[in-house]
Amino acid sequence: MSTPSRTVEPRAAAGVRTITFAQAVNEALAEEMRRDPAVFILGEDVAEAGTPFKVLSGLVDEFGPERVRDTPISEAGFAGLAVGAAMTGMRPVVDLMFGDFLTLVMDQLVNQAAKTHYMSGGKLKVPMVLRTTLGATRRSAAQHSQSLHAWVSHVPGLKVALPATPYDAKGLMKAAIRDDNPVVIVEDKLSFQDKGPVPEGEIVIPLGQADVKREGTDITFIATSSMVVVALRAAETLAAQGLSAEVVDPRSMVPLDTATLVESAKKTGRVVVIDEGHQSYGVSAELAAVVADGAFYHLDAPVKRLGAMDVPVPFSPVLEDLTVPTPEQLTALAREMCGARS
Amino acid sequence: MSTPSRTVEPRAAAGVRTITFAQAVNEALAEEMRRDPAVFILGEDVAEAGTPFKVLSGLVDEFGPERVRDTPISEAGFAGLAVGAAMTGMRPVVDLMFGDFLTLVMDQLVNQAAKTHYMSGGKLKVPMVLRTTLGATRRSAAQHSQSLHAWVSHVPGLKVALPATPYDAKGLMKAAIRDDNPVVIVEDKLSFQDKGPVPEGEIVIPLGQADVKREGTDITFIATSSMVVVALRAAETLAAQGLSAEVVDPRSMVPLDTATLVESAKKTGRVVVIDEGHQSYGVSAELAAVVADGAFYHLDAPVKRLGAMDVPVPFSPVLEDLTVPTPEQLTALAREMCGARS
Amino acid sequence: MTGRSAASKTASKKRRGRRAALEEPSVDAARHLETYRQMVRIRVFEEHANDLYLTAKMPGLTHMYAGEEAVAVGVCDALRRDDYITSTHRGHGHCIAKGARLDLMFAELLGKAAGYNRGKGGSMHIADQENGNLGANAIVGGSAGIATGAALSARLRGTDQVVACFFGEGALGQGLLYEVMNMAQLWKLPVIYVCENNLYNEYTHFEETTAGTILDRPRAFGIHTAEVDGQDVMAVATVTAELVERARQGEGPSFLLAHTYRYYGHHVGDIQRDYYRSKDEEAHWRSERDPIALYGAWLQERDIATADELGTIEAEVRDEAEKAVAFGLDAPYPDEGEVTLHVYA
Amino acid sequence: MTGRSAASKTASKKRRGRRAALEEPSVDAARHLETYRQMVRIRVFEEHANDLYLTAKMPGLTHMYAGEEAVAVGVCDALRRDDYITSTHRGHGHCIAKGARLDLMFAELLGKAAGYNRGKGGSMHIADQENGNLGANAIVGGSAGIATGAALSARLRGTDQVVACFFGEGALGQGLLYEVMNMAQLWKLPVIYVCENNLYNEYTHFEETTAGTILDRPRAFGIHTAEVDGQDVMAVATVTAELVERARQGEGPSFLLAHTYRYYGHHVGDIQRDYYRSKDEEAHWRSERDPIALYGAWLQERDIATADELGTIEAEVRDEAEKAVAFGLDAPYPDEGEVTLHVYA
Ligand SMILES: Cc1ncc(C[n+]2csc(CCOP(=O)(O)OP(=O)(O)O)c2C)c(N)n1
Ligand SMILES: Cc1ncc(C[n+]2csc(CCOP(=O)(O)OP(=O)(O)O)c2C)c(N)n1
Ligand SMILES: [Mg+2]
Ligand SMILES: [Mg+2]
Repeated sequence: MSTPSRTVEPRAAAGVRTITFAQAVNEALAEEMRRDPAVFILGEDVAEAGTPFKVLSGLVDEFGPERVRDTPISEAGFAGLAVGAAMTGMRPVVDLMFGDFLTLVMDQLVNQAAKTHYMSGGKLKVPMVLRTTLGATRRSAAQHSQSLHAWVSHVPGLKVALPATPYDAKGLMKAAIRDDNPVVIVEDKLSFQDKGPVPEGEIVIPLGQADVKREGTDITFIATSSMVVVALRAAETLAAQGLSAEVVDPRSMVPLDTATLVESAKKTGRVVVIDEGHQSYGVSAELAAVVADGAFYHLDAPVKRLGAMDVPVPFSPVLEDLTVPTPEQLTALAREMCGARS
Repeated sequence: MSTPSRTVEPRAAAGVRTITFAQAVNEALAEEMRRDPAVFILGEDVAEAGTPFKVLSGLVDEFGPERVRDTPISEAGFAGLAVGAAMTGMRPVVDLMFGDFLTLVMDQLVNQAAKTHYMSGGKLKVPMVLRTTLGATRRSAAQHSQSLHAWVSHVPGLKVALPATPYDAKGLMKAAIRDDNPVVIVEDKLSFQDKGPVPEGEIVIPLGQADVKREGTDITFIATSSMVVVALRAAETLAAQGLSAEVVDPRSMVPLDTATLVESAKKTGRVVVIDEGHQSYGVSAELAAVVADGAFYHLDAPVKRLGAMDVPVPFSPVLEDLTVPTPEQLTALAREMCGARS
Repeated sequence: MTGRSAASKTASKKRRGRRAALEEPSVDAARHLETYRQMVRIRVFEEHANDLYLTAKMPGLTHMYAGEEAVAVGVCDALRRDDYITSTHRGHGHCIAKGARLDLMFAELLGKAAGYNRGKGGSMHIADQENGNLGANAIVGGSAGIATGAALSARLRGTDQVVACFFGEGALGQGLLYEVMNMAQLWKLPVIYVCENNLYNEYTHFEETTAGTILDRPRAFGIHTAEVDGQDVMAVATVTAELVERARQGEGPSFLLAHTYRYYGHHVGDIQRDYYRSKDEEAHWRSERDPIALYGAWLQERDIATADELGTIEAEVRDEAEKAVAFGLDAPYPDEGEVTLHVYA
Repeated sequence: MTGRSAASKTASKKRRGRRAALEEPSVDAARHLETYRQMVRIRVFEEHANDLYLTAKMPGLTHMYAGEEAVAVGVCDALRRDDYITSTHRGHGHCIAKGARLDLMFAELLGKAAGYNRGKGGSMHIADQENGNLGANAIVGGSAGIATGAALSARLRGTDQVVACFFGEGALGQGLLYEVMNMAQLWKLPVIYVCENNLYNEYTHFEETTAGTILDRPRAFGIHTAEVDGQDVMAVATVTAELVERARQGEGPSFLLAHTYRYYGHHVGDIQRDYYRSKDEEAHWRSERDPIALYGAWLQERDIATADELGTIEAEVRDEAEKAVAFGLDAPYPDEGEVTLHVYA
């Protein structure tokens, strides 16, 4: 079984360039750092190295090592520094190399950043962004492949965005940096080289707006992050077989655009939620529960979920590829739900 | 609004004593430590102080300070020690004073303990227990009141148990200690003085068996931990009003006894899931999604959830009490779902 | 292990040298009396807090600072209003010392809307942004990152603000502290780590939880250290002034170890405590090492204040505190609608 | 900051003293050759691993230990088979030094069912329980707790096992290390923290991330320390033997700082690296400080082995490695059903 290629269909138009996901993130950061001197980046090997994923390449040249700041390998420590800096007038962007390292920053993120505004009765605020990654099938094994966005989505006081395209990556990052709250942005590490159309100039996508990535009438795919492309591919296959799938990308888990999800579910009557987090107790559960409740009287079939298998991510490619939902699985499930026989 | 009293209806019988939740936990630990010299406890102030909740009082007198070991205030550190000790022949029980401190041990628990057996291809195992707490309305504010069991439930390789009664507390603890996997046991800190019937002698409750705490026919309440007593109270009120509610306690989130939940849902056709974690992206989402899927063709109403509000836990009693589901809210919701007008 | 008496002697010598050099005795006297008043305010505040708890008027529980007053007051004496502090679960003293009002504090401890945090934080999260108090913290060591980040922020914003990070010796068990001390020293950040060694981590003596020598820990990162008798407010103020000056000059972080003692239990409910510390030990500290009594005697010795004047200060403080308690008790609770307010800015 | 050459001299002196005292030269010679072979096995293993990556036969990426062989081999030389080690993302050397087979290792790196972890762990999680290797770890510093816990376990079980905890100097940034060193010293646990200072945390020189002096960090907890030339396998073995002896005698933990260098990039894909370290520096270490060449010369100087004998060892190792690679390449992948196996014991 092979990993699907990750390029989202460009929706080209005048004044629109095709750039990579990495470039989109880089542009967003550069633009915001130019606009607001309070914005700075800190993390491991963010400066000269531009991160191991090279997403930040060049920023240190423009903004210098004070604002693109290499840290020791101290995730809890520099996340904590970001909280304090944010409380006192700065807008730090924390670079957390792998989403698996969320384990190390949970106290600073959850007990400190997320609660400060509320606990202080609205007096203090923590405008920081934490950028990190999700996604398996990179042969990075169990400690470098997790998709742990469910944890942070469960924490009131945090906002959580999951861009799936270069366009969304840029627009959500800029919104996150301008937001007065701690925002976690989780990027699919396999998508950094994916290309997509991004208009010149300012793009700010408000957190909490779902995006209908493809319209359809027979079934709704609610897909997050890396699974948006899987859903689009499945939708294409299904279209060729006469079934019309709608692909809705919530884009942020918190705030969640419940209305758009439920509306699509009501329209099609059938829903699959696809997400790369482990299926059990993952965000797919919340999305499914919200839709099953909100569209109850319109559903023709139970809401189904496709998450990553409930297993640590295995190293061996033959096993790893089994753990992540594929367009083939989604296609088969959708056909079954629509009563089509293969 | 007042906190419901927490004593679960005793189901008295011959040879059955009435003891507190704390005593039940203490007995389970003492019995297992007597049975197996590999079992030992480590954590902050577990020895002479017997923990701030006094649950472990007396154990150090019987087993000595090597096996009931006071640690520095180093949650990540001693959780890590437990992983290493468990990999090499011991069966540590880690005492994590407040569930809010899960933030500090996530790396050891998730990246190390949970994955070691799988990553090693079955060669190494990590038979450890991590005991911690959940629950608000103790006026302990935002960093000492969280119910974060959703996080650990999302992690393959961990088992997660949530005892709601002294009986379950004893039986699940003993099962957890004998389990060859890392098991997280989350106890409601407000229940330690609650009393309930516990038979003399050996009780081992297999992880993964739900318990029908009350039978009923009109509606199912799937309730966890602190919310079991809320569900039972609501069921009583409803009974007086002619509505028969069934209360099902899954007892462990992982493994989850899906069959029992779905069966009850099919029988009653109406389900409310009640849990003290924040509602969004909480375990209530998974339980609701599982039931909405499994019992789809039998449901007369959408599956509803009552979780804690999606707000950091406020200190002020008048605000804090609003954040946790109450019997009154549940009663009202159930009546509405059953078409009864108040 | 503590080397307390040696440190105390050195600090006292230094203090005499410096204070003697002050030029305007009248200004100096007023400042001394203000320092005295601040310590008394903390002491009296804690008496009321304890009382409110024991009479079941205060929700939850709280950790008393009584006995440790000289540390908070001495440190904050050396800070400007726009300097920052971060505080702990035992945070009333820090909050008062940094300039807070007692009435808004009681209101907070009682969960009232008039409180510093609108009742949403309570004792363990009390914050006072206007006076630079970034907040108490219920996670042991939890504010070490925040303090260090505030220091980084001061540098990035180009101010000369300094940050004092208070924590108990129990926080030496938290790895976070070492992570941030390393960065503070690498980047020469203006932060002073103030370790209040009151001998106990909850119910365990710190020697059972602390290997090696405390000051060797910051020193391992190259951080400048100082040690002080935490019952001697002038000694604390003097040494802190030096550390603040270093920080403002860009010479980087420092670590101040203050030897002190808490009079009450770990929290208000910790009443039977002979199993972990003796009544004799408590009595010794209260009778021989009380920071307010010591300072009062010192002020009288040097004719800076008479017993009467000190008595007047105490009476004024008692009056202030009683009114503050009454204010807190009378103040309304927050509206129910506040529960969903301030989750997001 | 490193004091490397001084340490190296002292260690060399000690080593000569001790080795000279060995009684059975033939046994000793055999052991020397075995030590040499182990270093060569690591070197050749890494050459193949690099090659497998560059020819796209190996999935993922991997971190090469070449250049650092004397540390793993020297340390493990002083350990018994039933002693434990914990390892890092750069773990092939530790695994081989502790006694692993190359064929099962290649199988693991290639994701095959015959691998040490049935293909489920890969390079970053390779473990070999039978030889006491509790596993590589992809979380920097992540095994410090495990190692210390294994040491606690040894004590609780009443054995005299010792644990060596390998980590790079980058792990000094992780707070966990300080938390567990404190407990190790408080409880006198038989664990040796082996810090492999290869100068770089990924792409950043350790001096940019490490304030103060490395050895002052363990010393701050009262932990016994030693420093060694990590390119001198005999020096490493000798000093480790002393630390192991202390640990077995119940004298507690120690910290060994070994100065070393990695020849390849941070990982196999890190090829353009002049922006963070110079080609001259690399060339210097390879030509002047190669642990295998140094040891080979030393063995010849003292007539323990001839150049031919060493050549034969290398040839044998090359043969072993080639067969091991072939074994790994030929071995079958795990069955699909394995994906859900071993989630729970
Ligand atoms: C991370 C964390 N672990 C444990 C606790 C529980 N706890 C609260 S105060 C305390 C003792 C703190 O001792 P110390 O730092 O010396 O401060 P002191 O209470 O003596 O002022 C503990 C263990 C906590 N609040 N946070
Ligand atoms: C907790 C954590 N943070 C970051 C990383 C990414 N990372 C992998 S290796 C490495 C550098 C480690 O440097 P060092 O400890 O000196 O070991 P070396 O690679 O030099 O052997 C980093 C930052 C990680 N794996 N784990
Ligand atoms: Mg203390
Ligand atoms: Mg290194």
